[in-house]
Amino acid sequence: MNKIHATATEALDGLLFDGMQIAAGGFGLCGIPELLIDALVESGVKDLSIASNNAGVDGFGLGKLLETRQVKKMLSSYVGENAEFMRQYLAGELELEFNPQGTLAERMRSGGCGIPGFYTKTGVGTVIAEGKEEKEFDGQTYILERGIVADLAIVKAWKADDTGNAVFRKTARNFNPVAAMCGKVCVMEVEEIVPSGSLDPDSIHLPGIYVHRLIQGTHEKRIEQRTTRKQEEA
Amino acid sequence: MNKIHATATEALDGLLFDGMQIAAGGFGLCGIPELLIDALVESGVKDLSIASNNAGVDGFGLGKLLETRQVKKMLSSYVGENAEFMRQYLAGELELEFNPQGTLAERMRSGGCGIPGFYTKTGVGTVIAEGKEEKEFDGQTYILERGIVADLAIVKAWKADDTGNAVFRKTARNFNPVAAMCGKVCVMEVEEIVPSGSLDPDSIHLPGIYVHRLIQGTHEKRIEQRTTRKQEEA
Amino acid sequence: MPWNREQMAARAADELQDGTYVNLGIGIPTLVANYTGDKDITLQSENGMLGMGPFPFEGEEDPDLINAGKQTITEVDRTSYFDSATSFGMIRGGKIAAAVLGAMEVAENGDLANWMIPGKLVKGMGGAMDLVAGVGRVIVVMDHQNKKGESKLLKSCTLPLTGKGVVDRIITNLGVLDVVAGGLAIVELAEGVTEQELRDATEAAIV
Amino acid sequence: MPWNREQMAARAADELQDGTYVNLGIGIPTLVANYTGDKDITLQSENGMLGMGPFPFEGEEDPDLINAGKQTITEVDRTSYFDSATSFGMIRGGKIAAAVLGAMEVAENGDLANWMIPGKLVKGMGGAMDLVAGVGRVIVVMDHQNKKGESKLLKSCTLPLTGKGVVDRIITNLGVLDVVAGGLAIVELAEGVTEQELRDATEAAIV
Repeated sequence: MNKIHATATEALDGLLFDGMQIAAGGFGLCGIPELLIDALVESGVKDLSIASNNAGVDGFGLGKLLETRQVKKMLSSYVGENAEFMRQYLAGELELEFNPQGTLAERMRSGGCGIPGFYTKTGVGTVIAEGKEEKEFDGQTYILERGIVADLAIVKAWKADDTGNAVFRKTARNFNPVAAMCGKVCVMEVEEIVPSGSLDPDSIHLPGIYVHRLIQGTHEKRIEQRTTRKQEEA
Repeated sequence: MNKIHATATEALDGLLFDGMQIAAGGFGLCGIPELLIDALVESGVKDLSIASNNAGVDGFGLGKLLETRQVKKMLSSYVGENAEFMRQYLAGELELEFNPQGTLAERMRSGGCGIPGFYTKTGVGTVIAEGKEEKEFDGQTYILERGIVADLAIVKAWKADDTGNAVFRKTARNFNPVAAMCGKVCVMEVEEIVPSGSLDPDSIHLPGIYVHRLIQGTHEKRIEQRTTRKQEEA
Repeated sequence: MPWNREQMAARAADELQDGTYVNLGIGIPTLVANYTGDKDITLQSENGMLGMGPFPFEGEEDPDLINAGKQTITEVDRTSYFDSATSFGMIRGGKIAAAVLGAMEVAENGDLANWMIPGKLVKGMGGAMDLVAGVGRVIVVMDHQNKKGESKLLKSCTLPLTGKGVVDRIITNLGVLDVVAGGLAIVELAEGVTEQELRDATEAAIV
Repeated sequence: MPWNREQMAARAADELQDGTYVNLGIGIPTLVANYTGDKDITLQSENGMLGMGPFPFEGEEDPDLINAGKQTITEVDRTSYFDSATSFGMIRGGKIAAAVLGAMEVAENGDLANWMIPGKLVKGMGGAMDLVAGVGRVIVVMDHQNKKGESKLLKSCTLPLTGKGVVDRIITNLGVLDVVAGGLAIVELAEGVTEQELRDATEAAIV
């Protein structure tokens, strides 16, 4: 079971096609698959439909794929902080499907767990409910949301063993496990690959069964909003 | 935020009423809330409806509540290994609703996550589908299963900090996290309560938000099927 | 004198119950954390964390540790991390006792609009729709009127909704109001604000 | 000579692909693990574990470490543990490449019955319905005929179903058959078994 590849480009070999749907992990710029995004830019694959909570910033993260016009549609909950995104969207060059953040996360998990649809009260009575089936349970109205199954998942973890068992660090976990689950194929980048047996079996966040290909690399990990307090405030 | 109680009986104080629904963690006799089951027996609460993957064995685990006739209905996937259960069931003294194991687990998680219903292909075309709504997604048939919200969840973890952040050990995790999630109130028993700050925040299996009351105690941890190999086989 | 931002935040903090888990939105709601006093409150950050601490000291920022506003933060001794599906599972499942958030408009039936102004830049609802649909109690903190002096407490919202009939209590610079059958009920007036002043500043029906 | 239990298990092991995750049922399927040779197979135990090892040495049994048959087991170097919802999420989501399981009846359309005999003791389906509905490939291992000499490969099942049209391949003591359009197709005969012998022992249509 050799899941380890030398580079992001090699790890994506044979998996890409124009018009494909990709699920990407990360929240803002935290825990995003930087190396795989760069490899997607390099590949030139186009007309991508990307399910990702955010769309990166200008020039970093998924923003890079927007600049090269490789993205046809975004499925996100929040796309501020990205002028190029807004320009393309307002010019009608980019489709955008807003999903409430929790609905997006649950749609990914559901797709990965063989659940094609689930009911939620999130968005009932709002534009989010338009065109969706409504159903009453115990006198309350819910809407039907669909599971997402993506052609490819690109995710980033902190460490993984050589069988793909992965651990995330702090809030960089976010959408990564559920994005991994919903991919027909999942490629993961990590900061460190360790031998199997080095991770505590009780503390693995994402079992290797969800990870098909694995690369190790160096990450910029850019901070979007650097907020601090002064030492004397302590 | 004082969640710690001295005894199982004290931890259940004010939470019990006849005819209530209880979700219980554990698989077979592994990871079952032994102390809380004993306290339920002692309390005399009756006409219980219990969602639990199994029904214990004669004289241990949920089997104790069956002997005292406190159970009106079981919602389980597998109830072998329990002669008293079978006797009561065949005599019509006990209701039984079979749920496929994965459906039961997902029903508990869903109920805890505000999802009143989800679609699954498990059980399509079998007796499990009888009376349930069917729906097609992408040409395949699925059935609608309901989320479970229980009046009380009784679960067992390995360790918890004083705010209820809990970790489980090996396969004793099983249904415990999802049972905890689906309880309106959740009482947890652990082998050891540790000060907050002692558990790795990245390795907590069940955040304390799901745990309302907490007790520490000694567990028998009976083994149901002791299987071994001889040293020379190694 | 109407309340200022800090006073509104302090008043909102009074709403939070000891021993609960709460979610604070961006803006004035963020300030609420400074006024919880002796109460044992655990803050959720919906990107996957319970037990949110203050901003880090300079030089100690961790790119792997941010809040839902993408700001660098710290952890506390009870912190736990989890994935986004679990995070919104606890929100949707009603495990979060209260959310405190800002608003553009609130209607007398509890409708809330705080994510979108048609024709303007649309950034998205983020986790706001999940929060208002799921948490135990939705507390809105906002100015009573907009910059043009128009009431933000309306008979019905004009902007696209974040949630329908979801608001429980509104704390403005003029006072505190509850959403009840038939309209809004005055709970409290800011010091020096008269009931008439509040009524005059309110389009919504006050019962 | 028809295959014995060990030979059926060995033949079933041939079905498993290198580098995959599989679930083995109770009985003959459990024996399959002894015949996977050099292939890198990771075993799932649906009570919440990937990477199932052999039984423990005497004295090293751990009550917190059991398989889906409630037997004490051990972990291996790649083991991970998870809760039951996650476990069946990977089953239902098709992440488990194959399940090998026993059966009471298989019909020519792939229907499977292996959990209940009406009028007899009903123990429950456990995880069997989830497995047959979810995994990539369902491989049944069973005797071709029951103790009365009646075919267990039927035109249609008489017992309550575990799953409808779910079986991909059947390995019996007489040979290997696939579920195809119109019935079952013979893939292989056990050494010394003739096609006629297998046909004579089979009620299901063979195409």
